[in-house]
Amino acid sequence: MKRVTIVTGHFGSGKSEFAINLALRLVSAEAPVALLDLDVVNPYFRSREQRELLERNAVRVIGNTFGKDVGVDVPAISAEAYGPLQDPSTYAIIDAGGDPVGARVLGSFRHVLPRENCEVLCVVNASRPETQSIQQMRRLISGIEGESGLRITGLVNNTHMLEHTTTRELRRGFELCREISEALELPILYHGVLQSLVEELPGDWPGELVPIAMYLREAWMHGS
Amino acid sequence: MSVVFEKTKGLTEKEFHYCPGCTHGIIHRLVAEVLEEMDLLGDAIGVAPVGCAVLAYDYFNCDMHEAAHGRAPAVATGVKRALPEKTVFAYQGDGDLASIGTAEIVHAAHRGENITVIFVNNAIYGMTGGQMAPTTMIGQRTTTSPFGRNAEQTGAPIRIAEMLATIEGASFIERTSVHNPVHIRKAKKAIRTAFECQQNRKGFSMVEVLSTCPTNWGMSPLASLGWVAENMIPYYPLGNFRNPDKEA
Amino acid sequence: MDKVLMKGNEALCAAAIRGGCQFFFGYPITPQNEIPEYMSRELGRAGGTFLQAESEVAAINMVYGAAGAGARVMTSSSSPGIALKQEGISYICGAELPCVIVNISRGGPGLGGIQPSQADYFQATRGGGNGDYYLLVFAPANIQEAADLMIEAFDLADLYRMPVMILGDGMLGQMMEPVVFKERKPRDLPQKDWATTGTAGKRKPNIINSLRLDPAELENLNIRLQEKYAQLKANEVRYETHQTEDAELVFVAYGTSSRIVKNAVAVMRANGLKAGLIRPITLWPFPEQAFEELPDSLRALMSVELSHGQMIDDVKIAARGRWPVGFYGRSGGMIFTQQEIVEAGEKLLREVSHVSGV
Amino acid sequence: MNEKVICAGFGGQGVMSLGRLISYTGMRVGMEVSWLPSYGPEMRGGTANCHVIVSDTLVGSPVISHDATAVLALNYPSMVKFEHELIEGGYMFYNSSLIEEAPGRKGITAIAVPSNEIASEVGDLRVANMVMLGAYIAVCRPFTLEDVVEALREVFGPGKEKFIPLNETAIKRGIEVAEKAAVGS
Repeated sequence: MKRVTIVTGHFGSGKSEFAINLALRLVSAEAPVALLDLDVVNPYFRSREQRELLERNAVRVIGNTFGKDVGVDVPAISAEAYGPLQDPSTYAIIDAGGDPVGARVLGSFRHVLPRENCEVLCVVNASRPETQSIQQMRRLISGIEGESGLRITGLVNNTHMLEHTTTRELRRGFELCREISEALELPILYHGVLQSLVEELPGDWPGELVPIAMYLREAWMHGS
Repeated sequence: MSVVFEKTKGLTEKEFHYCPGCTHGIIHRLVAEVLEEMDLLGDAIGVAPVGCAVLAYDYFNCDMHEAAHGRAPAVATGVKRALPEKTVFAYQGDGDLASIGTAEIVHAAHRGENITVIFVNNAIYGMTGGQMAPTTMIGQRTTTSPFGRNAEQTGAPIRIAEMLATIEGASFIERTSVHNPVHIRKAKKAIRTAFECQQNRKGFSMVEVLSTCPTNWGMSPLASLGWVAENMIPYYPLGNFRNPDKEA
Repeated sequence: MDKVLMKGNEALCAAAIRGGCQFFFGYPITPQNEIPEYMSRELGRAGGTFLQAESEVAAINMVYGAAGAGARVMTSSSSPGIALKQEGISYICGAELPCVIVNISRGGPGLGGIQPSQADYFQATRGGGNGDYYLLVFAPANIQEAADLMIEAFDLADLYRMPVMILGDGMLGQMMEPVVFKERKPRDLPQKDWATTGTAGKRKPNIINSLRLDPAELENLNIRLQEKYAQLKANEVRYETHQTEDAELVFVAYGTSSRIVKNAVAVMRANGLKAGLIRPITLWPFPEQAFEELPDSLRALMSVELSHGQMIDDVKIAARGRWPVGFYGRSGGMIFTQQEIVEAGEKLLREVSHVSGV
Repeated sequence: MNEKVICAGFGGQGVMSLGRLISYTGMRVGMEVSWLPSYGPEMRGGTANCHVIVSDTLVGSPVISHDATAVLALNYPSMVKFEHELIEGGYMFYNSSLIEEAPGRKGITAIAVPSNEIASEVGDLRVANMVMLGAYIAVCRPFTLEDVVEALREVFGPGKEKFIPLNETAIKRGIEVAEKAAVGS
């Protein structure tokens, strides 16, 4: 795994949930792990809301400078964010804001990213209306690349319907990712899969499975 | 041991929340230093805007009054009328002053309201996540001008200093920038002159300060400073547009 | 002090100055223009400052600034103008500042018309702007009462650190009646040690603010506001009851319309019908107590308003299902006659008898 | 006593100050009074009117609605507009200098007052309203000439005292006309 992993994607693709799970999964590794929440676009469902959980699990969280993680609609990205990016001994996961718009903030950190040791992921949720076709995904990826000044280096099939997700959605997501992968010559690096579905997936898909626990949705949001 | 640098007493101990490379911090410091040097901190009442500087009341070490979006000049008017002997200033961004609060700023100037306004122009809405401001440059991409600002649709960037300079009640109007040390010094001088104007009851004074937004511009702090010099200054020329001493 | 004949709008101003008003910020709108006109003439002479703002929005924000600086300050307007002021009113409530707001209301919605109307009841009694707050709302029914309430309004605003609204209508503002200005009773009021008057290097900075990013802190503010509102409900509720002791039908009406209803009550009594009136003087807090004192003879309540029924909601809440609640109203500046009220009241009593099989 | 008077005319005829003077005089002699003007567009040209109530008990509604005891109409549209506001037996004082036909409403007493002519005779058209006031107090007798003149003296103050004789003359001429008309009817 590269030292810096940047998680981008469409708003609602599940970037933040994926970033949190990826960070928690990395903790067992030798090096310290930091999660940089650079989402300045969306004031709700940000990964820094889970600061307590993450820090309990030894993930350092860098959000804004207020020390309060909810309800602040000022971008206020902490200069502390430079630390993990420039420290060769730390794993850093960046949760960027959704869409090309959210990715723009990456531009202000581009100059300190370790070029050779940096993965830029695009999270794909084929259940979202704006990211169901190869055309839509091409537009999204080129938008993110244009705004951030970074090239996407890999795909994450994170296709889901929240807790209603079945293997059907995951298969559709996989098909879409394979199309994108062929068209843009990008590897499929991860599958974000609800823990309950991990056993049901075929074993021959390229990429790693990242079991997803849903941390950002409160208990009362589940079920309908 | 001699003190070579001391933080101004015009600022509180509170750490700024601003993003790396944002020049709000510099501008806060300039205002605070001027207030301290002129011995006005005990007499000053500042009015904070809605925008990235919404928490300015936590940073300035004087009485502070938070205003609704765009209304800082009206709130400052209320304070100044109630306390004409005190020094009253408003600190506003471009969304606040040049968009939702145009009526308030124009009429504060028009009345010759004896207040000082620090106007921070960074060509974008920072707080709400990088939307287009009236001061956004042509072609500049923002979250609400995703294809670049287009003059046919949204007009050309508004030049506030020039506009306010046409108003009789405006006494001192200057545009400055803080993209390098030379200009930072000039900006401070302008801010000082603006407060002197208020002390001498000359009427309305405003200093426009060109500023950066690395986060929403998507640039490194250094590139942002360059962008101010290369893109903003040619369109927003620096200099004085109104000065009571020169006219006399 | 001698009796003088004054327009309601002028009497409000003269009373405001007696009540200690130092600053007035406003913007012209009919039918309250006599207020800024009077203040522009008289407030300066009384040592205060009048300023015509560029808009209602600016005016209320000037009020916010001056109130924050510790001054006694007021504004006035009429319905659409009060709608514009809601932004500032909400901030003033959030920052817990005192001020006085006059609404000489007119017909709506929208630009509406300039004739008297009571269609701003909801706006006045439900806060009006964003957030969980109320104003202390007085609804005088005549000019003497308007003057008396206005003289007290600034003290009450200071005491509770909140805006006090005087809700009148075009008729109250425009008509003349004799008025006697009474001396203001001195009250013990708290020091304004929170005001932004400059630290003079002697204290920590004061901050006037309504932004609270920490949800817990914001909730605490709201809890404190609710405690204040509970105090108002305990101490400041005012109302008049008129011939309710043996009434079978009690009308509920405030301000201008209560006067017409009072005439109607007299006519009904002359015809042998036992009618009465509850007249809320504070619209918020609503005088629910008045309904606890109603006699066993009561068969129905009727809310009478120059609108299509806003206060009736509060009347129903106060009635708690004990009596049927009827309604009569006109709107748009149309004013009902006492005869219309008499007929509506008689009709309601007939319906109630029918339903109950009497 | 419960006088409910509508004063009406076109802008500039002094109907508002006529009404104000009636209520002011009423207040001075210890009556309860109210004065309610028409306001808004109406006051900017076209007809103007005000409702005046002078009563020995507290005034309830300041609005006069089909229960006017007297109408003082200085022009034709006002007479037509307000004759139906009168009670049975109410009084319509109309400015016969400008109104050719008598009111059509039955059951009321109509009193023709050539206000403009008389005002011109006494030297100023602007006191036509005072002529009307004279006619009204002569017939309805809410208060005396002296009460009105005292009230005028207060309203005018020392600065305008010189106008009192003119106004008083106009009121007196109004009283004479009305008394003659009453004798004649």
